[in-house]
Amino acid sequence: MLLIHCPYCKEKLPELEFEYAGQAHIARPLNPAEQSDAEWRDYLFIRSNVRGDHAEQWRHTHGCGRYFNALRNTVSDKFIATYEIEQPRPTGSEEGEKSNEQLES
Amino acid sequence: MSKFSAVSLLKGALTGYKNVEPQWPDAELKSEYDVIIVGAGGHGLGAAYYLAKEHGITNVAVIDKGWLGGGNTGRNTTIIRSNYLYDESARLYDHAVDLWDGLSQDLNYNVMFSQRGVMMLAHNVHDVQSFKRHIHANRLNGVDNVWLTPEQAKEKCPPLNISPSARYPVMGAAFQQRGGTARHDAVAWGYARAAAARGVDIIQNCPVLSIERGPEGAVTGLQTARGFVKAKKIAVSAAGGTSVVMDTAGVRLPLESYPLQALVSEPVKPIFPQVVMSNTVHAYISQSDKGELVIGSGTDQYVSYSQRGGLPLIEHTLAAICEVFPIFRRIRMLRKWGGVVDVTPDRSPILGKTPVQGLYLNCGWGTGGFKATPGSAHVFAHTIAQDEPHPINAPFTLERFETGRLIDEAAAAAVAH
Amino acid sequence: MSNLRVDGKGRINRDKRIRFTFDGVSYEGFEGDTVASALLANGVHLMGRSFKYHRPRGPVTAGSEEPNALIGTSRGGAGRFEPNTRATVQEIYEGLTTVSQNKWPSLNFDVGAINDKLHKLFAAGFYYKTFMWPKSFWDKVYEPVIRASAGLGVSPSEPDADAYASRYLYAELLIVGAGPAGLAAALTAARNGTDVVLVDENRELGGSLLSEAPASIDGKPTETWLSECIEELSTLPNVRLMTRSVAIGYYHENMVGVAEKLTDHLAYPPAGAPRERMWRIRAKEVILAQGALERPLVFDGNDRPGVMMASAAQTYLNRYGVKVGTAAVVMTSHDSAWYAAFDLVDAGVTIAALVDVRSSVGDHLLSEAQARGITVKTGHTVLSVAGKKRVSGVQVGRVTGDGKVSDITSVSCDTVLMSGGWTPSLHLFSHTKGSLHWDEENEVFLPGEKTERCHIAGGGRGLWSQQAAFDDGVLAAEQALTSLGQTAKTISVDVDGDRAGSGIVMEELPSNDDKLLAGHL
Amino acid sequence: MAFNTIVETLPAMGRFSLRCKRENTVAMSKALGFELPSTISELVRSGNVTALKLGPDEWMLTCPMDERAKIKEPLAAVYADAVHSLTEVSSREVSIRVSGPEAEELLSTSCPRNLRELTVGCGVRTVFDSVQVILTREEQNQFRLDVWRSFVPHVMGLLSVATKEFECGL
Repeated sequence: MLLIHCPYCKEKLPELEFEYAGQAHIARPLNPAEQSDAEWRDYLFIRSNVRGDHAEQWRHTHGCGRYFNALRNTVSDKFIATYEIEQPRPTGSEEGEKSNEQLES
Repeated sequence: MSKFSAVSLLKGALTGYKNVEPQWPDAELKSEYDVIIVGAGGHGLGAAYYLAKEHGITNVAVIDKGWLGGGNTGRNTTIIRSNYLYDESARLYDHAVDLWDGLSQDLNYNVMFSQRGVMMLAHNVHDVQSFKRHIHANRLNGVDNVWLTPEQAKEKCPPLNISPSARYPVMGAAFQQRGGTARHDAVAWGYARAAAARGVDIIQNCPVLSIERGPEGAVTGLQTARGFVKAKKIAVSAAGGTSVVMDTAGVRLPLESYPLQALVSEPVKPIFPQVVMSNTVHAYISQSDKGELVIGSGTDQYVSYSQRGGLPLIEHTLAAICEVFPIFRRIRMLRKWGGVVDVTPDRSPILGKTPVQGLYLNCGWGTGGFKATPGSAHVFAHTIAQDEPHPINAPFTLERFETGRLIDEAAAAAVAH
Repeated sequence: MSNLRVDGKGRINRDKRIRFTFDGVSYEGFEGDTVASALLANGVHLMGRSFKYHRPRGPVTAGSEEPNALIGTSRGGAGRFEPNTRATVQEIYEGLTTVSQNKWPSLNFDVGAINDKLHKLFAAGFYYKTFMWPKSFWDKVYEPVIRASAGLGVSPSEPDADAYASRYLYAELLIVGAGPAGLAAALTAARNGTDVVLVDENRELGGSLLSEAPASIDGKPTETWLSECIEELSTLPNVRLMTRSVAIGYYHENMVGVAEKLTDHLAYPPAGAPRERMWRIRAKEVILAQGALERPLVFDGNDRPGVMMASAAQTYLNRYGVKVGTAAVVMTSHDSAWYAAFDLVDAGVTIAALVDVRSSVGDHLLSEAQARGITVKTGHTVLSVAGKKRVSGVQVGRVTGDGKVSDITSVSCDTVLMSGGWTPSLHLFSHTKGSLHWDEENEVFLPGEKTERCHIAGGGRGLWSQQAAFDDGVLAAEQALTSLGQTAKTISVDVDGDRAGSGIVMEELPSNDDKLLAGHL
Repeated sequence: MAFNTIVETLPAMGRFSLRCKRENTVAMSKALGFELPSTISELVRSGNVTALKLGPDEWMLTCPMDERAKIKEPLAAVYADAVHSLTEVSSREVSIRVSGPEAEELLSTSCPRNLRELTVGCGVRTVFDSVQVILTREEQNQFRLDVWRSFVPHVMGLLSVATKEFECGL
């Protein structure tokens, strides 16, 4: 059972309070009517399914109720960072350090 | 390669097994093949076998990063059935059941296909209506499937608790007699032996680093841990690892890889005659020919390649099994393990050509690929050999996620499948 | 029935006699006995039949690693039968009923044993190679027969009558295994005020100290040191001790599943008591101090009742006060079995021969053996075992330069004690997907890269002596405390009369019969 | 040691779910006459009214049944200027109190959280077995579970089984 840090509750809590909600940072097209079939396919179905660091959404369903984002390694299952829904995906070493702090706390 | 039979076994016994030969030779990787299949599971080995047997293509290699059958082929709960809802699926899975019957004789290797019947329990009104719809659809497609009352289900499977006051009351069941199980290792070994006998090279412990493409876009070969290998055609049949391999060819897929767990109990004398599945309580169970209760759980909620699942899911599955079969509560679990399953948005496989010339794809079987092994391998070999899909796998294209012609089997998929 | 109890030995309660049954026969044991120790005290070694060939089987170990002595148990009343229980783990209590498994019509006369005679037909994977023709026979004839012979014990047929409980628990430090390494780690952390949980699968804490006690610890008799240690731990408010508790799985983020047995040793469980409790323990740091398992040796007949691990015989003697036989042959490639032999001789067991495949061993071992009048055969090996349902003797020969055996003689005995050295117990560590690396020198797999916040201490790291295990436990606790941001005040535990040893690894003992393995695969 | 922890259901109380944007919390606080808590899990009491912050924009307000107007009326009065959602859920939930020396461990039979980290006077939404509950630590050895009415038999059943387990002393 994973332990997940909720960026809103600022606590590391058991997975049982959370629901996984798929790959993160997939923006809904602004003009749906102008989308080609291929673009719709990419939006709806194509996923990175990466073997490594994966940006994904979780919802703290049985807690604060909020959706948030997480960067997690899909080989080790370890969280590198969790962050609020509006924030961009962490990149670079500075973010890496910050996320490690979060893991330690 | 000598033929297996009772006579050869007796001869071996009398001569102290002095002349035991390996079941298949350990092949050296050549510099060029007509076809390379990535992934030495049942589907990949089977495709190699049918390429050689039915299409005369024998300059074939099957390459795996690990050992033969070490992925989902050796990790699944070996359930075979074909009672899927839609016409396309019914044809595909029933083609497999037809081939399962007779596979031992075809391969000269006993895969222990056991048509003991698969029962799917209905616990609520929705289940009843859904299963009855499946039964009617199956019959129209010539797939056997019958409705059982709780009493009839209990008669077939005595450990079942059909008390109306049970936590998960049994309101009936759909039953496919032609469904059952097979011995998963034997399937991989049998195909490997039969394919190798026809000249196929089986290369283990050789990770594929990338699929290489020429200036025209067509595949040229594979970069592997043992160097570059030329190939006119490359067929990827790598289950949970498919996205990663296909990404090197620039093909992104509608797949997500999830952990799936299963477990077995200590062996007990025969007590459980069928395969029983329950979508609602999230569990399925059968008894192996060795006596172990083989129990399938669901997928964990998050994508992962860790082959390591969580405890809550296992607890949930076992709690459900103990509710439905209360006599099993004192039986200890012997071991549990995890696999990586590649799941498509419509819970149906992708089986056919890709936008890249010479690159073929067999993936997206989710938690239910084992049952389809011979059928899938058979039509995949056809697709590779003819560069055209077999009519049976024609609907299972990658393009369907663009055209919208999905084959949504989420309801027929028991736990996920 | 012979009485094989040794006066003054063992940790059983001799004031409390307990009666239980095995295959309908009533036996007597003492409080603290397992089914296996009590049956062995009554001279019973035959406790089951093997899975495929129905060969007679007796216990080879004295613990949870037991592969052979599996029995069915029940306490009467519907819904309380359990198959495949290890006789070496199940404690006896008044009213316990046990039965042997996989035999028909009886354990002594089993029709299925015909398979053993035909073992050459039933080679590995034989069923994949036949039963294919005629095709219709598979469904109708072959498979029903194969299925009917499956399984070991019989399944319960009544709904379980008992209730079960579960609990979540958080701790700073979880220690799995309460042998020397685990206890040293627990003492170190506990005295520093760390919140500690110590779990052990046995009814008593102490691990190998209970069966291979050194002369003294910190100047006190081992028994005194151990009881003072447990007393100290159990009075500290920051320590939780859990016995009869098996760590069953190591999950993400240092969550360990622990199954605690609550009533399976009680004649009269309190009303409403759950039978077992499932703990989901989440610890910031985990120390795995699970010791090592003794390796069997491969020779013809090594599964005959009466053949067991040397350390098991030592455990039966020192924990349960039971001689596993009256005349034993010891077959070893490791020093540790010599000490087991010395303990047995001191308790009155005859060592008919101490056979060591190594051509030379330490002088101190030879002189201790000589002092006890043991016939030592270094550079020798056991070739085969005589006897059907119990060992009656062995064939011993000298290992020649070309790996063959000469000068073969027969030695009579009723017990064979074997030791092929030790394998670190790293099962839980492997659940974490931590890597293992091969240690060339000791020829064992040792823990490599870790994926969780865990530390391995003692036998798990290939440290065989008790002093080394104590020291390593302290070290592991210090590392864990540092990782927790606490400053550890170190402790030391001093062992006197430690029995450190070494050995070599034998894949298969030398033999003149190269077909030996092929037939039995 | 005898088991000495009591599990009891509490009389009905007034309950409201309040949702509003951050910029409107000042107006809400002003209307209610006390400062709404700003940190998730923080519980504020003013007279007979309590406010527990459950999420970034969510509070649970409670009061005696006959004082519900004290919450409803002032908030309704500021609605035009400070848009919010106030939903009365008084009859949706039942409160269960667990009090006594073993209260924390009794709850650990079904609650996966580390209850030691829940400080006195704080409350959180969490799960108890498979039921979503609001768990408040009223005193060191006193907890309150707010449970949706239809799940109460299940939660009380679990607690009574757990009580039996503790009473048997194993």
